[in-house]
Amino acid sequence: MVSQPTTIGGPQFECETGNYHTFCPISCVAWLYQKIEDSFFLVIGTKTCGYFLQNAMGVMIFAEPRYAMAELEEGDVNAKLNAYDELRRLCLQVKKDRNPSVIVWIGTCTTEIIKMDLEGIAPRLEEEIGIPIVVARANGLDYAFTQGEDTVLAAMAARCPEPQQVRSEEEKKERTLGLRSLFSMGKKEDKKSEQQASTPVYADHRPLVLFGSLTDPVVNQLTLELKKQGIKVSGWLPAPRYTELPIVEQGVTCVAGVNPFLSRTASALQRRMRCNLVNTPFPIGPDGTRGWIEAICKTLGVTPKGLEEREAQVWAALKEDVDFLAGRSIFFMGDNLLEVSMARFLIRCGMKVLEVGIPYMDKRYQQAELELLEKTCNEMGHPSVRIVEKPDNYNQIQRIYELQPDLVITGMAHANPLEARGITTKWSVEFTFAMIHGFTNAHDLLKMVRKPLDRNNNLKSLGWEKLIQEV
Amino acid sequence: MVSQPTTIGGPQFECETGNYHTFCPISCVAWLYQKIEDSFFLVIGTKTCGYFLQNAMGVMIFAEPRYAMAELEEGDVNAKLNAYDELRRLCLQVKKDRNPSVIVWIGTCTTEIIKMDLEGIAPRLEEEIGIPIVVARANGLDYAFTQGEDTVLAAMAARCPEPQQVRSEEEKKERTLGLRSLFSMGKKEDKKSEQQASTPVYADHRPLVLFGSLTDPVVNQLTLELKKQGIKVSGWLPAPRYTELPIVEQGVTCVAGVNPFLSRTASALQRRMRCNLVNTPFPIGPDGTRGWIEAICKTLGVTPKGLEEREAQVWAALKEDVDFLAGRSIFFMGDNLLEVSMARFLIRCGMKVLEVGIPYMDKRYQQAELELLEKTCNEMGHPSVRIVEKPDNYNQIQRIYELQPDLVITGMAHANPLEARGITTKWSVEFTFAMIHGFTNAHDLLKMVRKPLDRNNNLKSLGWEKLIQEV
Amino acid sequence: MKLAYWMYAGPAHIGTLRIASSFKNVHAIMHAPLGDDYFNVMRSMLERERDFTPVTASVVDRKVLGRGSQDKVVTNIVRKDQEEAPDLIVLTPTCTSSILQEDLSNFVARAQEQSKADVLLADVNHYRHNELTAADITFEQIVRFYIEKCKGNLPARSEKPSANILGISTLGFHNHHDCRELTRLLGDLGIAVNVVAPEGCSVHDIQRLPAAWFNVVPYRELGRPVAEYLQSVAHQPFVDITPMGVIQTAQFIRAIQQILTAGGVAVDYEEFIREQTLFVSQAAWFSRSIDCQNLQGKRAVVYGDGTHAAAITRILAKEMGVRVVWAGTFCKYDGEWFRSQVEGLCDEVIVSDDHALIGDRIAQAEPAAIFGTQMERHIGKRLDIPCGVISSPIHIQNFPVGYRPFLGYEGTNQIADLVYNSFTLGMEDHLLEVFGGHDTKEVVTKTLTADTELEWDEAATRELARIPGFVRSKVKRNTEKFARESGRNQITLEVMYAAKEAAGA
Amino acid sequence: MKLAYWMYAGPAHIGTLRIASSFKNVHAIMHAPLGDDYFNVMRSMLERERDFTPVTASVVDRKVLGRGSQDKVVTNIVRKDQEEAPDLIVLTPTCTSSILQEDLSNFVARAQEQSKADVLLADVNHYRHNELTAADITFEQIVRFYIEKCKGNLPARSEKPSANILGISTLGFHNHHDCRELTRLLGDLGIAVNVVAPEGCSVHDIQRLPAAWFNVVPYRELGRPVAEYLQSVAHQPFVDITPMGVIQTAQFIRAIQQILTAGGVAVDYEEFIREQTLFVSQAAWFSRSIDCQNLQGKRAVVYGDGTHAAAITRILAKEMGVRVVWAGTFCKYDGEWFRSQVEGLCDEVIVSDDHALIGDRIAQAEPAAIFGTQMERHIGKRLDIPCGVISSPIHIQNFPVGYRPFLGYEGTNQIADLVYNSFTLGMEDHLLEVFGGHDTKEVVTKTLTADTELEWDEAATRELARIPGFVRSKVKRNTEKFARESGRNQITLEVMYAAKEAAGA
Repeated sequence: MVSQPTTIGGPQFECETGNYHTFCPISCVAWLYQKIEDSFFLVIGTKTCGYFLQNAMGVMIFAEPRYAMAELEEGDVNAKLNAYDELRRLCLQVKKDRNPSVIVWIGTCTTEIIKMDLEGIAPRLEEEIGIPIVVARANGLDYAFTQGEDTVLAAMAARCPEPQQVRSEEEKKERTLGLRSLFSMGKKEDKKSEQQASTPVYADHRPLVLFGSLTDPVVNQLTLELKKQGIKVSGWLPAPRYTELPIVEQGVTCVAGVNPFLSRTASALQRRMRCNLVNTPFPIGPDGTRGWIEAICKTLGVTPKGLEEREAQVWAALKEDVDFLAGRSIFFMGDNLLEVSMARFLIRCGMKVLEVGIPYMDKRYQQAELELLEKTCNEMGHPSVRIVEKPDNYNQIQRIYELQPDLVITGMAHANPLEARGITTKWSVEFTFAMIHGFTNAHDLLKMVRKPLDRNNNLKSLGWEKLIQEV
Repeated sequence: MVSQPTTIGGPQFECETGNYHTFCPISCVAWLYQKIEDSFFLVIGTKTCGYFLQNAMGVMIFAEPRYAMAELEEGDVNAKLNAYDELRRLCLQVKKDRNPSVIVWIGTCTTEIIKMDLEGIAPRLEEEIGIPIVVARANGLDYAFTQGEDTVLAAMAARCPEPQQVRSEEEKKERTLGLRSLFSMGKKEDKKSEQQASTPVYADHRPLVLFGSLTDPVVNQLTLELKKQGIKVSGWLPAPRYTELPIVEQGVTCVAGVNPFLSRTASALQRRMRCNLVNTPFPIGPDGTRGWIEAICKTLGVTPKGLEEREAQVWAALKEDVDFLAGRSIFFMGDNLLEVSMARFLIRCGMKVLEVGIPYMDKRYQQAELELLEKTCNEMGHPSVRIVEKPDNYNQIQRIYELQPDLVITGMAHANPLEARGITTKWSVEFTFAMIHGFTNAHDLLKMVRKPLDRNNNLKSLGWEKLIQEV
Repeated sequence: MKLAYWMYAGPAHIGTLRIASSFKNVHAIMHAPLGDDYFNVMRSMLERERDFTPVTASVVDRKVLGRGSQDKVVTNIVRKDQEEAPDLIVLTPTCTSSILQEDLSNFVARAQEQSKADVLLADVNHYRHNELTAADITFEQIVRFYIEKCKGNLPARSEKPSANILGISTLGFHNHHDCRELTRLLGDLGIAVNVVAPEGCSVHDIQRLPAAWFNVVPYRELGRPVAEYLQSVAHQPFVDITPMGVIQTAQFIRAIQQILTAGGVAVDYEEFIREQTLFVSQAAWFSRSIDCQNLQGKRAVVYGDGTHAAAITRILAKEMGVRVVWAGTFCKYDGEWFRSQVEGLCDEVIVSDDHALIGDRIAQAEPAAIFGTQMERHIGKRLDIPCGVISSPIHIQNFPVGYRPFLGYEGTNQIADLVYNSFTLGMEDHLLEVFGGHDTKEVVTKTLTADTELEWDEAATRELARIPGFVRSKVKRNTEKFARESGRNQITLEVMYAAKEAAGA
Repeated sequence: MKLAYWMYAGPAHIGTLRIASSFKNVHAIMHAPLGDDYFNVMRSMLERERDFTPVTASVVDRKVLGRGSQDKVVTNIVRKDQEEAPDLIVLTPTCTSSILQEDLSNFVARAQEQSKADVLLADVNHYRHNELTAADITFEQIVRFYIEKCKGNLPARSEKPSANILGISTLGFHNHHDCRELTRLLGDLGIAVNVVAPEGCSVHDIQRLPAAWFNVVPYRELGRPVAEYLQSVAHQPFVDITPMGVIQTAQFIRAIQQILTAGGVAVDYEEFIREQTLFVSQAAWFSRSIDCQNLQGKRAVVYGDGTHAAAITRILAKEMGVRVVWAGTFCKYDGEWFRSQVEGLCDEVIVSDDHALIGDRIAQAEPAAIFGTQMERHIGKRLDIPCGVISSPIHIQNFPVGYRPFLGYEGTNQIADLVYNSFTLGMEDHLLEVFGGHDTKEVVTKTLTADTELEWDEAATRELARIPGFVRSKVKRNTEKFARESGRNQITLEVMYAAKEAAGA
C-alpha cells in the first residue's frame, strides 16, 4: 500500500534510485539551434548520441539543420588522435559550409569520461578560426533532459557584453531591442513608430533581462505583458541571434527565469555576472504568470496594475476546462522539470496531484514556486504534495497500479504500455515543446491535459481499456 | 486459314462488320482545348458522353479544363425544354466564368438522334452573347476517334478570314506569324530579330497554310523544316488562339494537311474556301516527311534542296532500331487512322505488315500516301498490304491467333487480354498523342514501336507468356 | 441541360454491364454508337483483366439508323451465341440508343428464337438511373429470371450453415479483396460460402442461391433488391450491416449469430469478437495507442458513396475520436438512409452530387484531412489538405495488387493505416515547411479570405508566417474577424494575441 | 572524429537490445548514463508495443562514476531477477560506458551467484560494430549458450518436415508481416514451423531448434551465424535465399525441395511455383500487363541494407524491366556479397554509408524513381523524385497496421504496388503540373547544372517550360552540352531540336 500524504503543508521530498527514463540532455540542441538563428551546434559524442538525435528529431533531421555530430571514433576514444586537431578540422569545415556567428560545443558523457578538455581547447581554437566557441557540458552523467538548455545558457551568459563593450549605437539598439520584430510597425509608419517607441510608456527601472528559451510568439507575449506594467525587457537570453546577446551591467541588471530547469543559468548570472535574480514562481498558469509579473514588478519597484483582473479574466476563460478537470487525479512520473509548476497550476484547477516525480530539484531556485505550491495546496485544501526526486520508474508503476490515477504524465517509453493497461497518459515531452507560458497560453495547457481524458472518455463505450492478454 | 496476299502491288481493300472498338470522336476535345488556348469546348451529350470524357482524360479533368459537358437530361431529350434557351443559359455562364474567345459546340450522337438544330441555333446565339460559336458534329454515328478533330477543324476553316477582313497591321502580323514564339528572339535582340525576320530568307511563293493539330514543338519543327526550303508558313489551322486563325485568300492560298484523318477539313478548305490542296503523303517517318516537303515545294514552285541528304541522315540515325525491327511482323487492328502512314514507314524499315485495320479510308485525300505505300512495298519486296476498313475485332483476333504477329497495334480494350495470351501489343492511342511527325521525331516513333518488343524480350526468360488458365 | 465537369456515378448502361460481365459465361450486347463501348476499356485497364470483356458493341451508325437496328442487333446476338456459347445474353442500349424508342423486347424475342442462350433485355430507364441503381436493377432482374425458371423447385437448405455474398462485382471499389476477407471471416465463424454473386457466378449458381441459410449484403449500393427478393421467395434472411470498422464488424457477426440461433444452431461469437477486436485486429489498440491521441478532436470531412461514407464517418467519430465536420454522399436517391446512418456522428450532413459544391464546402471547412473520392483527393492537393480515398468512382489506384480490403478485421487494419497516413503524412509535409526543408511559401496564402482593408503590420505578418500552413489561414481569418469586430484596422501582435485569447474562451 | 548528420545503422547496443528484447522472458540491463535508454522509446513508439520493454537502465551518474559501477549493476540485475523472474538477463554497456573498461564479466559472475536467471554479458566491441553486426553476434551468443547447455543432448529431428525461421526481430523492417507470410508459404509446402527466433522465442525454445529439418535465414543481416553454428553442431542445413520477388521465391522453394529430397521426402514443388507465379501472385501478370509496359527502360536507383537493396534491384531489373542506374548498400562490412548479388543487374554498384554522397549520386543520376530508406525519401522530396521505402533505418511508417510483407507471394504483390505507385504517382504530379493544375514552377529549375554563359532565347525558354519537370533539367543539360560542343552561345529552337536529334542518334 502506498502511503498517501494527508497532512496539509509543504511538499514532502523523497529520493529514489534514479533508474528512470528521460531524454538525454543533448536533445536541447533540437530547439536551441532553431532559437538562435546564427548558431551552429556541434555535439561531440558517440554513435549512441547521434542515433538518439536522429530518432528524437524525426523529420527535422532532413531540413538541413544547423547542427551536427562530431562522432568520436576508436582513435578519439583511445586518445590516439589529438582532440584539438580533430575539432579544428571539423570546425573549419563548419565555418566553410555554414559560417555561423557562434559554434556551441555540446560535451557528452563520453567527453566527460575520456576527460576531453573542451574548456581548455575552445579559447585557443576560437582565436584561431575567428568564431566564438561556447562550451556546454550537456551530459547525462550530471544532467537530465531539459537541463541541457541550462548548461548552454549558463555557458552563454558569460558572453553577454557589459555596456562599455558595446560601442556603436546600432549594436546597442540591437542588443537592447532584442525583440526585433516587436516595435517596428511596418514600413509605412516607420517614423510614427519611432516616435511611439520613444514615448515614455515605460517606467524608469533597472534593466531587466529574462532567461530561458521560448518560442518567439511566447517571447513576444510575455514581453507585452510586462510592457502593460510599464516594464521594458532589455533583452532575452538566448536572443534570436548570438550577436544580439543582451547587455548585462554587473551589479545593476535584474534577471528573471521563465523555466524551472535553469538553476545553473541563474547562478551563472548571479555569481559571474553579478546580476540581481528575481525570486519568482514560473509563468505557467494564470496564477504563476501573475506571481511572476508581481515578483518582477516588486524587484524593479513598479506597482503592478490590473493584474488581479487580468488573472480573473483568464480564469473565467478557462472555466469550462477547470470544471472538467476538477477532482481528477494526476501523477507525474518526472521528466522535464516543469512538473512542480504544472502541479501547482493544476492543483489550483482543482486536480488532485498524487505524485510529482522530478529528475532534479534546486530548492533555492525553485523557492518561490515551492512557496506558491504550498500556498495553493493550503488554499485548495489539497494534501501535501509528494515530490520524488530521481524516481525509480518500476516503483512508480507499482504505485500507479495501486493509485489508479485519472492521468499519468510520463515519458515516451511508458505511455503505450500504460495505455494498454487502461491507464490514461500524456507525454511529458509535449509540454516541453508546446507554448504553455503566460496568460495567453494557459488555455492551451489545459487543453493538452484534457485531451487524453476526452479521448479515452470518447472511446470508453467501446470497452477497449485492457488491451493486453491476461497471462 | 487466313488467306495472305502474296502478290506485290497496290493495297487490297476489304470491309468488315464495323463491330470494332475505338474511342468516341468527342475525345478530340482533350487535345484541342489545350491546343487552342482561348477556346471553350461544350460537349452537348448525355451522361454516357460525360463519363467517357472523365475516364478518358484521367488526370486532366482536375486541372480545371476549358471544357464542360452540357448534359442532356430527360426534358432535353423529350424536347420539353427549349434547346435555344438551355444552350443560352449554359453559354452565358461559360462566358461569365471563363470569357473565352470562341465556344465550340461538340454535337454528339444524341443531338443527331433528337435532331437538335445546333447549326441553326448557333448564329442567333452567337450574335446574342457576342462570342463566336463554332459547331462541330463529332458524333459516333458518322465518325471515329481522331475524326472528331476533323469535324472541328472543318467547321473552323470557314472562320478563317480573307485578307480584306483583316484590317489592322497588328492583327495581320498575328495571323500570319501564327507561331508567335518562333521569330521573337528574346528581349535583348528585339530589333535585330525584326531585321532578321524581314531579311528575305524565304522564296517568293503563294501563301501556305497547314492544317492539323500538332503540339507546339512539332509545329515549330515542321515550320523550321519548310523554312530550310525557303518556304514560309503563313499560318496553321488551328492556331494557338482562335483570334489568330490564319488568313485564307480564296483561290490563292495553298493548304496541306499533316494527318491522314483530316479529309473533311481538306475538302472544306478546298470547296468552301477555294484553297489549293497539296496532294501529299503525311510527314510520318523520314520517307513521309521528305515526300510531304517535296509535294509542298512542288506545288509552290520551289526547288527542294538537300532533302535527300536530310532523309539519309535521319535514316542513319535510325539504323540501330531499323536493324532491330527488320523482318518482324506487325498487325494494326485499326483505331486512329494513322495506320496507313505508319505501316508505310514501318515497311520501309523492313517490317512485315500483316494487316492494316482502319476505321475509315478516304482514298482521295490519302491518295499520295497510298501511292507511296505501293511504291514502298515494291521497293522493299513487301507483299500487297491488306487494308481492312470498318474491321470486326472478333474476326481480327482469330486472324491474330493464326498469324501470330510479333506486334499488334491495338486499342485499349484488347491490349491486356492479348498480352495475357502471349501476344505483344502497343496501344494505338499512344501514337495519337505522342510527337511522331517530321524528321526529328522519327526516332521516337521507332522507339515506341520497339519498346514492347524490348520489354517482352526482357521478360522472356521468365516464362510468363501465357498468363491465362487453360480451360 | 446541366453544366457538368465531373460525375460521381456513371451512366446506367455501365451498371448493367458491370453486372452482366461479372457473371460467368454471360455475354452482353451493347446496342450503341461507336465509342460508347469504353466500358471494355475501363474493365481491361483498371482491373488489369486478363480476359476479353464479354461485351460486344452492336454498332449503330448512320446507315443502321436509316434502316433500323433490328437486323443488326439480332444478327449480333445470334452470332455471339454461336461464337461464345454463353448461358445468357443481355442486351442493353445506352443513353443515346434508348432514345430511338425501338421495340428492343421484340429484338430480344426474335433473337431468342435463334439462340441456345437465354436472351434478356436489361430493363432500365437510362435517364432516370445511374450506374449504381441500374446495376442493382439488372442484378435483381437476372436473379429473378433464373429463380423463376426453377418454378418453385428450389434447392433445400444446406446441411451446415452457409451464406451467399451478394453485391461483389467487377469495377467495384476494392470488391475482390473485400470478398476474400468476408469469406475468411465467415470461415472463422464456421459458415461456408454457398455462392458469391454476381462476380464469378454462373446462371446455374443462381439457382443454387436458395440453399444458403442467409444472404450477406455488404454494400448498400448493390444487392439489396436481390436479398429482398430471395427473402420473399425462398424465406432467406439477410444481413445488410456493412462489416467495416470494429464496431460494425461486431454488429455484423452478432446479426449472423441471431440468424444461426434462429435457424437452430446456437452459437456464441462474443469471445471471438473480443479476441479479434482487441488482439487480432490492431485497430482498437491503434486507436488507443499514444501517438494516435492527437487524432482526438482533429477535424475531417467524409464524402463518398453511401456505404463507405457512412462507415468511415462512424469509424472516425466513434473509433478514432476524430471530429467529422461534415459527412456527405453523392447517392442522392438514398439520402434518407445516409442521414439516418451518420446522424449524431457529424456536425452536418450533405447529400449532393455537385462536385463544385463539395469542393467549396471542403475549402470552407478547412479540415485537417479529407476522406473522399479521387475528385476530393485532387481538391485536397489544390488546398494542401491530405486525402484518403475511400470510395468510387474507381481509379486504377483502387485496384492495388497487394491485399487491401476495407471489410472485416484486416479491413480495420487497412483503414487505420489510411487514417493515420492521411493525418501524419500531411503533418510531415507541414513540419518540413515549418522547419524550412522545402521552399517556404508566400505568407498570406491565397485562400477564401475575401480581400480586406485590414493591414497586417510587419511583426504580425512575421508571426503569421511562423504558423504552420495548415492552420495559417484559419488564424488569419479569426484574427481579422476579431479585429473587425473590435473596430481596428491594423493588425499588430497585440491584436493577434487578444484574438487568440478571445477564440480560446 | 567524423562530421555526421545521419546514420543508416544504429550503435551496437541497439542491436544487442533488439535481440534481447525479441526473446520471450529475457531481460536486458543497460549499463549506461541517463538518456542512453532511448531504445525503449523506439520500441514502444515505433512498434506501438503494448508491453513494457524488458530493458532496464542501470544509470551511471557522476556519483556512480566516482565509486565504481559494480554494486549498482549487480544490484539491478539481482533486483530484476526477483521482480520479473526472467530466464535470462543480458548485460550490455553502450559506447560510453564501454570506455570505462570495467570488468563487466566479473559483474556478471557476481550477479549470477545471486540470480535464478542465467546472466550473460553481450560480447560486442561498441566501436567496431554497429546495430546490425552486433545483433548478429548477440543472437549467436545466446543460441550457442543454450545449445551448449544441452551438452550434446539435442532433440531428435521431427517426424514430419519442419523448419526454423531465424532472424525475425523487434524493430526489424516489416519483420512481423514477413514472418507471417513465410509461415504461410512453408505451410503451403507442407512444412511446419518449429521455432521462430529470436522474436517470441524463449530460451527453452532455443533448445528445441535442432528438431527442425532445416533453418530458413531470410535476411542477410541477421541469423547466418546462428544457422552456421547449428549446421556445425546439429547438422542442420539452411536456406539463405531471400524469398523476395517471384524469381527468388521460386529459388527459395527449390532449395527447400532439395533439402527435403535429400532428407528422404521427395517433393516436387514446380507446379506449385507455376501456379503461384502466374495466377496467385499478381506480380508476373502485373509486370506483363500493358500499363506497366512503360516501366521498360525507366531509370531507377536502389539503396538500402544488403538484403533489400539486392532483392529489389533484382526485381526491378529482371522482373520489371526497369533500368537500375546504380544499386547501393550501407552495409559496408558485406560489400563483396552485395556486389556479387547485383552484378550485371545495374550500371554501377555503390557501397557507402555516407548519406551526403548518396544524395549527390541520386541528384546526378536524375532517376525516375528512387527505392531507398527514409533518408532517400526525403532527398527525393527535395529533388521532386518519388521514392519507395524498401529498407531500414526504421520509421513508424514501416510498422503499418495493415498487412504489408515484402517476402513470399503476397510480398511480390506489395512490391508491385510499391513500384507502380512510385512511378505513377510521380507521373501524376507531373501531369498535373503540365496541365496547369498546380502552380507552375520556375522554368529553369535550380538543379546541379552549373551556371552557364549560354543564353536561352524566349522561344527556347518557352519550349523548355513545356517539358515536364522530371526531364526538364536533363533536356536543358543535353541542349547546353550540345550548344557548347557546337560552339554556340545562344540557344534557339533550332539548337534544341538539333540537340534532340543528336542525342537520339
